[in-house]
Amino acid sequence: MRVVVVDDDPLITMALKTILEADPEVEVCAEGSSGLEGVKLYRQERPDVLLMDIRMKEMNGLEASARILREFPEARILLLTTFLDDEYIIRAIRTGARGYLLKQDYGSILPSLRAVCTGQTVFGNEITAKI
Amino acid sequence: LLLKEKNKELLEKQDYEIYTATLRERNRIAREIHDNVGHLLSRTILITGALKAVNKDATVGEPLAQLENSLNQAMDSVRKSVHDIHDDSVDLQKAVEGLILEFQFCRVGLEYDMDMDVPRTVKYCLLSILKEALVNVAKHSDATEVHVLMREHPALYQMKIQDNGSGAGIAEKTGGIGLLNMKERVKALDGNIQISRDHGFGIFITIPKEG
Amino acid sequence: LLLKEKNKELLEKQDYEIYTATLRERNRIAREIHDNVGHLLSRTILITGALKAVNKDATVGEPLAQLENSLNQAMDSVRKSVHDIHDDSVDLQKAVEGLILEFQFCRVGLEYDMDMDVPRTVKYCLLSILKEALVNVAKHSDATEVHVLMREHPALYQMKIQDNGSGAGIAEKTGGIGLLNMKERVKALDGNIQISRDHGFGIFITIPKEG
Ligand SMILES: Nc1ncnc2c1ncn2[C@@H]1O[C@H](COP(=O)(O)OP(=O)(O)OP(=O)(O)O)[C@@H](O)[C@H]1O
Ligand SMILES: Nc1ncnc2c1ncn2[C@@H]1O[C@H](COP(=O)(O)OP(=O)(O)OP(=O)(O)O)[C@@H](O)[C@H]1O
Ligand SMILES: [K+]
Ligand SMILES: [Mg+2]
Ligand SMILES: [Mg+2]
Ligand SMILES: [Mg+2]
Repeated sequence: MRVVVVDDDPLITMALKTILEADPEVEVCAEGSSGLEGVKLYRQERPDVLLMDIRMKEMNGLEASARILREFPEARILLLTTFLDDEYIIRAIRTGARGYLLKQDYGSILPSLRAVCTGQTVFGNEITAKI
Repeated sequence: LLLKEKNKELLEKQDYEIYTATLRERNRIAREIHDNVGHLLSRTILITGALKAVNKDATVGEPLAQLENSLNQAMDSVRKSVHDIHDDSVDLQKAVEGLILEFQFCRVGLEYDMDMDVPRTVKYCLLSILKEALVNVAKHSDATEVHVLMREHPALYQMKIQDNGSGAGIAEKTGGIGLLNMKERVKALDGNIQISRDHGFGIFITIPKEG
Repeated sequence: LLLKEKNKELLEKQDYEIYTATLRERNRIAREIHDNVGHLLSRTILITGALKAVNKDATVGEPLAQLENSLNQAMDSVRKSVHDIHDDSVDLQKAVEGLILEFQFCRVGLEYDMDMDVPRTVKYCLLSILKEALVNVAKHSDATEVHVLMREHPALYQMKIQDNGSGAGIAEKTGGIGLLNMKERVKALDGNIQISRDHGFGIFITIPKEG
């Protein structure tokens, strides 16, 4: 499974890469640190899943998702958030992203990536019904 | 008499200002903690996860688990302490009950049936209208009872404020801005407001939920 | 006229209440964060230290250092966000500058020379007197300039508010409670207040430091 990770905190992308790549099936093929880079890397890599932070300075994850989904409606995007009560989450769902995850529950990221690849959605670490 | 009104205005403003001052401060801290501490904590949790993922040394397994556990607790604690990150953290039901409790003029019955997630703008609208309506009852009516209904429907919010006064038939005096304000506020939310003067004074409001 | 006093009282009370509401909320959150998150963070910092001490694997040296660093940042951020745990956290200088900035009637020069640790009661006293004095300047004087001096001496606090108006010679009208209030407040702190009407209107206050 090819994954692109985007977060404006490089320590977070680094940690995520280490965690994800502990699974032999996963390859983090690119890392970015802004929404703008997220868009660029999606076009370039066409990953199975894009894992992207919501709150970033240079174009946030929502705007980036919207752009990517306009160009690639089939794109699988999972958004990352610090708190589940983040005010942006409701908008995240509306953009057409396949779901969102709490960063602190990194243990559920891999299962969520797999679920998203089979067409399921993930809301707050709960894998839910098929689209 | 102008002074007396000024006095009243001040009192009302005071409630509101105290209320918003509290919220402002809470929000300031909440935003800061949320943005900074929350971010740093989630980062440390992920670094710990990465350490666990690459770790081959069995002896550090336990301290890593403790670390992770404490970090998750800290995260929960941050969330709980700033328990309402958002401005719309007014508990509408509590606020309504407070207004009614303070009201001395006559008995007020309340039927409250709303979910927790009423949007902030709707909360403010309903609260300020209820406040003005109760002031009006005390000022203009001889009612002995008011009935307040607040109900959430699948597509809209409904509020009804009905008193049993007899003076409601009297022609509306000019000059007041209370009812005008209500109309403005409801209009701003694409809602509907009806005034009835059949049996006492009645105010009926519906506000559609956002698509 | 009783109503007028009530009105003014209300206004003052309002400032105070808004102010205390803000502090109350800040303190509530501060205490909670301090007690809970702070405790948990210091625990994680200790665990990280222990991990570093026993670590023999060179590859995890860097993530451990990042971890420690982030935890220290989080700790600082908590401390900064709830920046003043105590009630007497009004920054007197900022508050005075704020008052002066808001004052539109004429130019105000400020000479401020106080330490940070002015007791809370003194702060409130000086602030409320300065506020009333400026209101008076705008209401009763034709001054074009006011000079405000606030200075800390080894044994006392001093405040001087002097305007350059010409009307100060006019006999004091009765009915006002502004100057009376000032006197009461200063007396409550065993201080001294002098009013001068020689060149414009002048208020001189000293408040002894507590033994
Ligand atoms: N509960 C009521 N019972 C009887 N009459 C009422 C009631 N509420 C409002 N009215 C009538 O409607 C008029 C308009 O009310 P409105 O709130 O707009 O103005 P006001 O209360 O007179 O002044 P203001 O609200 O600006 O202080 C009132 O003057 C009164 O005649
Ligand atoms: N800066 C000033 N210049 C000239 N006269 C002043 C000045 N400050 C106060 N006074 C005089 O002192 C009187 C008493 O002031 P005081 O603040 O006690 O009452 P007030 O301002 O008239 O009313 P209140 O403060 O209760 O609203 C004023 O009425 C005014 O005549
Ligand atoms: K966030
Ligand atoms: Mg971010
Ligand atoms: Mg009215
Ligand atoms: Mg005065």
